[in-house]
Amino acid sequence: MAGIRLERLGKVFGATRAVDGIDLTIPDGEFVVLVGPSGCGKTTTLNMIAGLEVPTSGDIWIGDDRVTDWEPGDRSLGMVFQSLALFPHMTVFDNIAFPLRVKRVAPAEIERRVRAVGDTVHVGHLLAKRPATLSGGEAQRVALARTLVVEPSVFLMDEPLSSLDAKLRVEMRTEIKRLHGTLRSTFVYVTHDQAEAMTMADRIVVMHQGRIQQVGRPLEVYGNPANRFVAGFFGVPAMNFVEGELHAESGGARFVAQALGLSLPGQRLGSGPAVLGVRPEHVRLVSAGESWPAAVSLIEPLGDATLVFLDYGGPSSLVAKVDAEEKLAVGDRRSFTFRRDRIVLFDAATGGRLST
Amino acid sequence: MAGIRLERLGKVFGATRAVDGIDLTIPDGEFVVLVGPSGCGKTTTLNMIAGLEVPTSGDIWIGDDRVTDWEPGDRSLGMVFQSLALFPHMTVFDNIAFPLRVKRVAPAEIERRVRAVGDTVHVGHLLAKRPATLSGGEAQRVALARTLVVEPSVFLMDEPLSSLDAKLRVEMRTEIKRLHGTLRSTFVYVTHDQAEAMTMADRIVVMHQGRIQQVGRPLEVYGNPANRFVAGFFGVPAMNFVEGELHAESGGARFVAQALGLSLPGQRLGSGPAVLGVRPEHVRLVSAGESWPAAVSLIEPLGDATLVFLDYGGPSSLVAKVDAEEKLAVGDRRSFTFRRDRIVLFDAATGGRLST
Amino acid sequence: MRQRGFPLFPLVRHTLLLAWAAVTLFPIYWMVMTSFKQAAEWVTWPPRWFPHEPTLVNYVKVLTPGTSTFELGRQTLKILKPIGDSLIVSGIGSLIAVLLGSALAYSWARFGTGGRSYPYNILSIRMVPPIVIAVPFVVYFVTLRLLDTYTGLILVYLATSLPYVIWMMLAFVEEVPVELERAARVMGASRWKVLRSVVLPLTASGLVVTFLFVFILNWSELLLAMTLTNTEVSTIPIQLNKFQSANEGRDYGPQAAIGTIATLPVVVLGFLIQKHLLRGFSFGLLRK
Amino acid sequence: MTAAGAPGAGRLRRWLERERVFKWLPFVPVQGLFALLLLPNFLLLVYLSLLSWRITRGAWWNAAFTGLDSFQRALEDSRFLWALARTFAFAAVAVPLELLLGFGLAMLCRRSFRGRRIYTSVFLLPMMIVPAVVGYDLSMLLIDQGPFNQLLSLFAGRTVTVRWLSEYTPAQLAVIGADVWQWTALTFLVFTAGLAGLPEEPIRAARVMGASRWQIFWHIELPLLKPVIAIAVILRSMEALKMFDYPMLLTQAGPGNATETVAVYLWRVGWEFARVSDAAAMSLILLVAVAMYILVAIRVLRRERRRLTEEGAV
Amino acid sequence: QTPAGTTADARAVAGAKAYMQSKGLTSLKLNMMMPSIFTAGSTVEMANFEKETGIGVNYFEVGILQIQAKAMSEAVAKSGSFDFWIGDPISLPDLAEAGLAKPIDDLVARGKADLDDIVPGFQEQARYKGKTYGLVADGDNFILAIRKDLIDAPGERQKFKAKYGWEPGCPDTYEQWYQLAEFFTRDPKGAGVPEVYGAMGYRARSWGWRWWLQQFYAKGGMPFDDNLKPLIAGKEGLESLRDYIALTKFMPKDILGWATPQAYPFYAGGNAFSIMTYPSIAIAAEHPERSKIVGKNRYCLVPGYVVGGKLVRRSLQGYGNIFYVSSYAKHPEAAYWLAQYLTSKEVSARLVSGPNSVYDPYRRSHLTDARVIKARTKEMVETHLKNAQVMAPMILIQGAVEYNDVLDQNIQEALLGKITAEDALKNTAAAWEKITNQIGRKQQIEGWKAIKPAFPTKNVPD
Ligand SMILES: Nc1ncnc2c1ncn2[C@@H]1O[C@H](COP(=O)(O)OP(=O)(O)OP(=O)(O)O)[C@@H](O)[C@H]1O
Ligand SMILES: Nc1ncnc2c1ncn2[C@@H]1O[C@H](COP(=O)(O)OP(=O)(O)OP(=O)(O)O)[C@@H](O)[C@H]1O
Ligand SMILES: [Mg+2]
Ligand SMILES: [Mg+2]
Repeated sequence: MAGIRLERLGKVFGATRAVDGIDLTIPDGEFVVLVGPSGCGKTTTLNMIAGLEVPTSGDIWIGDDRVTDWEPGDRSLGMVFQSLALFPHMTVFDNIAFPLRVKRVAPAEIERRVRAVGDTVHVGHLLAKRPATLSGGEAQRVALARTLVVEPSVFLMDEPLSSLDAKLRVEMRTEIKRLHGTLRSTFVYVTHDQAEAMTMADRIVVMHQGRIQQVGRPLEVYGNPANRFVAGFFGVPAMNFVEGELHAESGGARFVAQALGLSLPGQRLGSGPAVLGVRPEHVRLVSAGESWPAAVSLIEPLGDATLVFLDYGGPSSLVAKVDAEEKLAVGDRRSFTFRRDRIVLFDAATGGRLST
Repeated sequence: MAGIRLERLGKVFGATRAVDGIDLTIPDGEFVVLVGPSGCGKTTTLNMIAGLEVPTSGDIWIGDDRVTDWEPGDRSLGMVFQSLALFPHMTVFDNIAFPLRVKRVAPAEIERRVRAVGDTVHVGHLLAKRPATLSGGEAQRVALARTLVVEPSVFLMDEPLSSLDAKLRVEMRTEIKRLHGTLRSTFVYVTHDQAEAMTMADRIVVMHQGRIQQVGRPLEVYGNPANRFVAGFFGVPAMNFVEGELHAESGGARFVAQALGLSLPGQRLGSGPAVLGVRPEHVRLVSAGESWPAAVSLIEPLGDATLVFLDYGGPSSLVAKVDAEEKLAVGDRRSFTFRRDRIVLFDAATGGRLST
Repeated sequence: MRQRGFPLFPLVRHTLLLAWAAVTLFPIYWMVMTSFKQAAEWVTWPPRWFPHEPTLVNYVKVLTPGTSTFELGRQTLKILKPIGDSLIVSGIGSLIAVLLGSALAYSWARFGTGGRSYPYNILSIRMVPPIVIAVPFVVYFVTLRLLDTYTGLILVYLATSLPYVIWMMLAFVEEVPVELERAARVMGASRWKVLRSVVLPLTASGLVVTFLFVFILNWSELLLAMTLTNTEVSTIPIQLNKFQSANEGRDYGPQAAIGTIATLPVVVLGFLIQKHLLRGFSFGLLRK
Repeated sequence: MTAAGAPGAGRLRRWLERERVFKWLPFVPVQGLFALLLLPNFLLLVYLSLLSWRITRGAWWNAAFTGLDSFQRALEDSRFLWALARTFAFAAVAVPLELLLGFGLAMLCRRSFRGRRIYTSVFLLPMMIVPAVVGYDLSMLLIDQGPFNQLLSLFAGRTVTVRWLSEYTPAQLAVIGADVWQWTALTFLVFTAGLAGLPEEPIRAARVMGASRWQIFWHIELPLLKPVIAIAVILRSMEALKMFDYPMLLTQAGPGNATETVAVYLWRVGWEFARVSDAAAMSLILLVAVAMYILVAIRVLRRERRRLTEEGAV
Repeated sequence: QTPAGTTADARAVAGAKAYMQSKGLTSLKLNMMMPSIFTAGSTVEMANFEKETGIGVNYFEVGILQIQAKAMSEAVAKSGSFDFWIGDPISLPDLAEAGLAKPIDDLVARGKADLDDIVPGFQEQARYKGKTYGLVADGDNFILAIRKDLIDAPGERQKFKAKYGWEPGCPDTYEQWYQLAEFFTRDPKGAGVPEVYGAMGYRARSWGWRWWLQQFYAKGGMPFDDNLKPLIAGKEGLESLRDYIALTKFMPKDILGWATPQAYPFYAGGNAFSIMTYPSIAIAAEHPERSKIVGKNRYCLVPGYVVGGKLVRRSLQGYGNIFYVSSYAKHPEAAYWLAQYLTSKEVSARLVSGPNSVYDPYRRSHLTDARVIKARTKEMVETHLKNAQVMAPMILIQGAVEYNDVLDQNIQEALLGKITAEDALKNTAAAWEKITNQIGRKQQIEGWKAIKPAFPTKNVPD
């Protein structure tokens, strides 16, 4: 069993800084999810851990070993790729047996272990088939089995579920999570899907332009983003941002924006241009209290909830996520307010978080 | 301007009944979304409307014309493909101008119309570029512009947004919807994405195995599914299904399942095996009223809401979607109930809807 | 896709295709027929479209080893040694070319070794007309003691067929997903193991097609072979040229027999790999 | 390597496994081959061209430099210039014909229909025949009392006795015909592969826009096929400019000099007339002429291929 | 030192045995390059020699027109890949200069090859600048064969005489040959495909020039003056070339592509009235199975021209196989002994009379050898050796191949009507000047002087 430590890890491709000196410690047995926009360096980081790319700077430790220079095969890790990377010219059995054969395990032992792991992930009946004839979920399971069979201490997964349809994705993510529960190996998991990140991660690592933006538990990252980038990246639909000014007030601060102004008692935030962020589910339609009037400009029913676009007089409309049962019509005039405790403020220039 | 009518439309490929005699009337100006699992015949249907596939049976009417035998180019429709299908060797200008050139519009007129439509979809500044140098969203807009420029009375779109990332997808869907608002042309739109289907459609057509399962307004399909397939297909996470028995009761019916039983007063449903369906957001954690005890087996925080897996003693756990603020821990014992008015019942054998 | 209009299109198509098929088959047909004709039927007016008295004598003649009776102006060709030599030279040359060339294509496709222009530079080697290098080659090969040796000719064929190998194999190598190799690497497979167990099986059809194509090229090559060999090595084209050049010949039957023998194996191979041929000749230019 | 913990011995093996070593492994023999085989050869060619050596004049390493004399002689040698022009002219007739025929046939065989496989197999046959056999075979067909004239007589309705191998223009046609007959197979193959690889959706899009078959062909398919056309042109031109076998076997470069290609003439100058330095100079001139043409074509190919791969990303 | 033996072949065998002994060899395979169409004939005799001496031969066959190129490349390569070869006289000057052909005067002297028996003019072709480089194996001066059966057909003589005013038979002049050709061209259908063609000669690339050269010599022409200025573009050249072209219209259509393998069977098939060609035509024409015209031929003295009131006949030594020994041979002496064996009186007679022989009589003794007469007919052998009295050599100086190739090319273009006869000869002359200048005039003058004595002095044979 082994934790992972990345020390000032960097990778430069020509002129591109794909990974720009990241430090990260993943304790043994943790399930870490890497997220970030396309091209932010997730795959590159994973490949460096696997040994498939040679870092241009920094070091990688797995367990107590500095593995930076090791061959991928020596690192005792398992990797699942987005494309699954099943060998199309081998049967399922041979696919699962491949890593054992590479390690020159005795044939009888191979037979035993392949069958055992095949049963664990429910592909025992598919062993004679070829990958091309498998369904998406089956192929996914075979890829897992192939990784599991050598019992690696670290699992690396690069968007393993992204080629599955929505339904299967939900199913498989539960299964992987269950696996993690059983094995208690270290998992590093890359995904684009927020639901996956939120539900699977012990900790989420948000990356942007080769740097780590925030590391934290899922709800921490969601509810307490470290900067405007993280705040905007997480959540569908995205967090509403309102640009305005902060003024120091006695006993707190006041945020003023076009057609909007609210007091933030008890907070010391200084003065200057700032951005207020509030998630759609924290915009409430109310009839009383400190609130602002708005017109409903668009309604998007999602079934389980409804998105309401509110024109309140600011430069763009605010999106509120309200209960599906709410009776609304385009053109309605409603008042709205924010859940004060969920508001976040950012420095307009740096995007850094202001409220503490 | 033209509505579309499909009459017993069918298409057989060798042994595959890709489309199995569907009837559908789309009034002029309606935005219809086709959804369904992969391979259910959505693309084939769209291609038949476009004239790219010849139906093996049935007829297609556009406006007042029976167009079944017409060449695609004569049907006055615009089509956007999943791959966008921009002509890679032409500039954006030439791409947009192509349909006009085909129709031998005068060059000055072409110039004018391309610029006009370019401005409408905000690609005016890209006209000299080549498709390869465009970003995903830009390419998408160009594909739209190319379709718009001839002002077709019918738009066909086959998963046009599926190659974009989550954020852009949300943006573009609003844009397409706005376009529909302005043009009021007839739109037939294929998608895999439920949020798209729910938010964009005037009516949703759910297909399965070449047949239409249900046609209805989004909330109708979501809240009032015609059969178990539609119910299970819509919604992430999927609707909970509980298999059990219906017993006629005085003044109603009673549904009994393992560890679960509830009365359905005022409903005449007969007796026999049945399946109860309830969406996760309609499973409520309560402390009073008719409720059943359960243990929390898994918690998946999504940020804006939390999924709770409840072990209540049945064969599989129930998923409840609860407020993100709800304080819960795995192992907690909680009581739950269903929103009675949202329960749906299906025939266990046919999957047909039971409650009316 | 459907096409409206022109109901006669299939008819026109078949007419045109049949016409070209006839053009294609006519010389081949004639050669095969002549190989079964006796001397009296080789040249007649009107020409005989099939042998009236079919005979195998031409095949017997060219395949019987040893000297036979010579006739004035009617030398009898021998084909066994040239076939053997051709097999050795083209076989080994093409094989090494395919191995090296595909390794090179692999290295270029995966690591960009040699720079972006490398395949184009290589292609320009093929552009050099053999006659240009023929004269200095003799001078050079004499010093290396490679003249009139199998090794010499093999090296030359290796060098001249590499450009084709690299271009054809690029298409196939690029089709192998990198992730497959990475997966194998992570499982502990060495790079050799990856090549052997993953890349090789997946590009096998490409290797076969490429081998066949350069084999045909080398099997057919005349000028360099003629220049660089004397007594020890003699390929089929040289042998044919010795006896068929414009002022000789007229030994139609045995020559047709040799032509048929020299053609048959390649044609059979070609048929077997026909569907891969198409992939091999996309040169990676178009992908679905 | 300090990876003490890493299992396995074989230092060399490990060293060979490193990417920056491994990736050069195939390059060493290939570049070595070129460096040892072709480069000295080329230098020798240049050296010889600067002498006025003929085989009858002692050993080449004793021959004195005479500067560019050989080049001057070559450029004043009208037979050489004609042979050069003739070779390019043959290529200029044969290659477009092969391209057109190959393209036309590939278009006709594009969509599946009954018999397509058979046609395809037949059309590929000529490629698999040794050119020497083709030369021989055609010489048998083209004699004045041969089946080809018989067929022509049949179509013409009177006795045709064209002397295909011993009259000026017919002999040239025969040589070009041999090239076309044999290598249309290759262009057919390349174009069939190209057409099969054309993306479907832009074509469908164009159909929906009302483009006619011809417009689609002209504005969409043909431009997309440009790189394929470029490679076909390059491959065929390169080979056609080397033409040697057909004239050698069909006509002995005659009658007169009707079919004397530059390769045949160089063969004669070098080996029959023993003027090695002149042959070397002519070779270099030929090389430059071919290179100017082919390199331009390769540039086009490169541009088209680059465009295409970039576009592949969309 | 001369090996024992009374005949040249016995001495050759003895010499070879001694050689083997001195080298301590019991068997040996010599490599021999030879034109592929000539592999015929000599195999049996070579087998005999091997039986006696242990020296055998591996053939290395090459297309007849590529012998020169292969030999040149060997001159560069010096690889010793063949010990000796059969070639024609034209290539000798270049190959001697290139150092490939080995002077064998000492061996000839040692072996006492009886060269005296050879009809004058033949062995001279194997000499260059005073040295002997080879042993002649073949007397290849042209002969004219005509069909006496056609002349003797009922009524033909009378008709011919009425038309042309002389009794048909062997023509004395080219004009008479033209008349014969014209008369005996038989095209009953008038379709342009005669049943019998009036004449045949070689007009193919690389061959046709020889037939013109013979005609040119008969006109009294000489290719060069003593300063090696070309003389061909004069009156003699022009007139003879015009006649040469004119006669071609009586020949088969494809004649421009034909050499021996095509021409012989055609004539032997009875398709032509006359043919000017190599003497081995007799083998084909008198072949009991393959010929349709056995015994129907007359073999004629070569025709000529009346120059200055006197008839001048000229025959050209138009190919002539010669055994050359390579300077880079591994066993030059062994090769020489085999050559001497094969060209000796006795063995050469066997070779010349062989059933598929391509070697034509060239020794006086062949004239009286019964085997030769049986194979060739007495008339033919006699006529052939008479023709040898007026036999002229080809242009045998350095660059011969190139001089001849240029000539040939221009003649063919004139024949095809691409250029006028006048231009053809002028172009040739100009090109010859260039070649001479490039090789070196002084050297060429020397070579030309050396070959001049080989030209005949008689105008008609005795
Ligand atoms: N082999 C390479 N050569 C050059 N640049 C590369 C290479 N691999 C990756 N990059 C660049 O490095 C950056 C990071 O790429 P990486 O694949 O790690 O991103 P990612 O976060 O995995 O993106 P995605 O979500 O799209 O998979 C990108 O800008 C990419 O273009
Ligand atoms: N050209 C064809 N030949 C044979 N079968 C086809 C063809 N096109 C489609 N099919 C089959 O018809 C059925 C319907 O295909 P279609 O593409 O319409 O599905 P779809 O609903 O668009 O699926 P997806 O969501 O994956 O795009 C599938 O089973 C498919 O395999
Ligand atoms: Mg990635
Ligand atoms: Mg589809």
